Amino acid sequence: MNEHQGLNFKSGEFEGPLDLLLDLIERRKLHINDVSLASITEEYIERVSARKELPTGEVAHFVLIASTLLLIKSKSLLPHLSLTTEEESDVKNLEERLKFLEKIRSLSPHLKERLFVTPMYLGGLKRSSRIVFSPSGDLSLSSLSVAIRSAIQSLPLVEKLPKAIVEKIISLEEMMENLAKRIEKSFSMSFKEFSKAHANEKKSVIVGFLALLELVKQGVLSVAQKEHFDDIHIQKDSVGIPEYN
Amino acid sequence: MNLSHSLEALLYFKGEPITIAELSKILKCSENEIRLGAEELSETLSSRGIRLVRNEDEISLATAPEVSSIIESLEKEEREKDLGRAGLETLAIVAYLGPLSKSEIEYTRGVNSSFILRHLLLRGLISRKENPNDKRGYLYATTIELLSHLGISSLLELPELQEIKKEFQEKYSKAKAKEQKEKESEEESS
Amino acid sequence: MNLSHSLEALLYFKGEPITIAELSKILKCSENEIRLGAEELSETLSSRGIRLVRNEDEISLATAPEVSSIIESLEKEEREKDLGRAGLETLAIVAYLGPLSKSEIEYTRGVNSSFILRHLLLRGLISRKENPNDKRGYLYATTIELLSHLGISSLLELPELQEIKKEFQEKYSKAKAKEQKEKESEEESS
Repeated sequence: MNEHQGLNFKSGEFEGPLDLLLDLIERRKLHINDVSLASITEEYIERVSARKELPTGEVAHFVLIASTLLLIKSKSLLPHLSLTTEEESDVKNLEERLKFLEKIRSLSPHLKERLFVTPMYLGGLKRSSRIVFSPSGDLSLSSLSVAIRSAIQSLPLVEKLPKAIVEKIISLEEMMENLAKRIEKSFSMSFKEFSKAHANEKKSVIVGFLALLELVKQGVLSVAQKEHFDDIHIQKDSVGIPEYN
Repeated sequence: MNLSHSLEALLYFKGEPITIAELSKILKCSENEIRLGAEELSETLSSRGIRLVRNEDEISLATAPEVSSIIESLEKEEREKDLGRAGLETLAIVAYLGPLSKSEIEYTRGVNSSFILRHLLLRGLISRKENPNDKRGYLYATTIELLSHLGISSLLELPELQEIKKEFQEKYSKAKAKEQKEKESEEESS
Repeated sequence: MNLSHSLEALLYFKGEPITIAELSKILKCSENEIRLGAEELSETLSSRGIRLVRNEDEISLATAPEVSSIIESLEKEEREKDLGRAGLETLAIVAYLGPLSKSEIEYTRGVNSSFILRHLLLRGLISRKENPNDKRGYLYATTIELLSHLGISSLLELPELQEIKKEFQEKYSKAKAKEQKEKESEEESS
């Protein structure tokens, strides 16, 4: 049994991926940095996988954050793995966004304490002056007809799948493939240092990939299975759920 | 908080004369105390933009006589200025889809519309009557003066009225359904 | 008649927020003079039953927070009070970092915020205006009503306001710009 289930994390307690991450970090009383992010990667992916009915557009946001987490995780296990400049800036951005949201969160209670407690009343609504019919220069049948059209236009739209998100998910699959290759390479380079004691951790990276792939599949597109991942699949049964502390 | 301050706030909020008897009830003190408080407030306000007006049994705030010309120019400005995008949009919604309640208008616009509705009321472009389905609320509709200004004798003569009503109904019900869904997913998480 | 007195009278008469731009037109003086007059009025009222509430482009009179319990008893409408965690978080973002666009809000929260923004707009806690840099989008900002609900006369009374605004602008703007570009290409295609 893995320890995370003991946290009794009710689904729906988090809002978006950043909120979920912050919750996980705060529950463990950790600071926001690459070490803490690496340590909650699996749990994050688990939580997201467990959430059955994420709105379509939201899945992508969760998955994108998951991919950055996986980078952090891989790097923490395989120091030889070199990240591209863009990947490094993704990691840095994620940390900064989390720190900022944490700050905003710390301010919300202050608003909550004050809101509606000792309000100041604007009043004056009764101080009505005389009603005098006074049309304006911009009032006409055609300006009204333009206005109603634009009002109807701006009613909340029926959901459409954002194309850019779909594209991101596709490129995410490529990114994972790519990363998997680099990890393998990095393993062979650092084989001696990477003793048996770390074998379990290697598996956890693989499980992370599998879980992430699962997310992608649940998501916007049904991602075509690639040979590369087939190999990993075979190992799935022997791996099990990793322990992380 | 001192009594004259409470009096000032109450009179401001009400925006109309209040009797000494009523004030004594609200502020839980004697009528004599109210009179003394009013005396004090009157002195504080003696050289300000608003003044205290008293008669035998009621008091009220009012703008200072020196500023009456400015108040007039405010009224004039308010009556002559363009309705602007928000004003036209609200008026069009009332004309094409009315009579509507405030919350229906706000739902359609997606923003709080208290001030803009009040403005349209004061300009005589819309009027309101009690909502038969909700005693505390009102229904807003266009005025006859507006129609004649637009040169039409009935709302039926608004351009494309039927198409717009129909299009609105379709989009409105879809939007409502979608919002319900979003609301559930976002609330679930709050 | 001094400017702060005229402002007081106009605001009393109108009984709702007036924009600095409109005041400058009515009183025939610069917006800067209006702001200085508002400053003076705010000081005069600082220990009175009514106060001045200000944000970036509007000012209004309101009853002092110290008398809120007395006024509350006169108010007929029941106010909906609960906002929920997502609502408060979004409100904090708009109050501290506004005016800002929807994509900036969503970038900060990391989650779609359409429904929650609509909810805050309908309650009049935030406002939106056209974004001068993006005709299709809006900028979201706090309203005078929000300040009045919080019982504060100006956003400057919020703790750490300046520091947090600064931090957001400096440290965050690069990442934000990048994400926003992506976001925009998404919106275009939706």
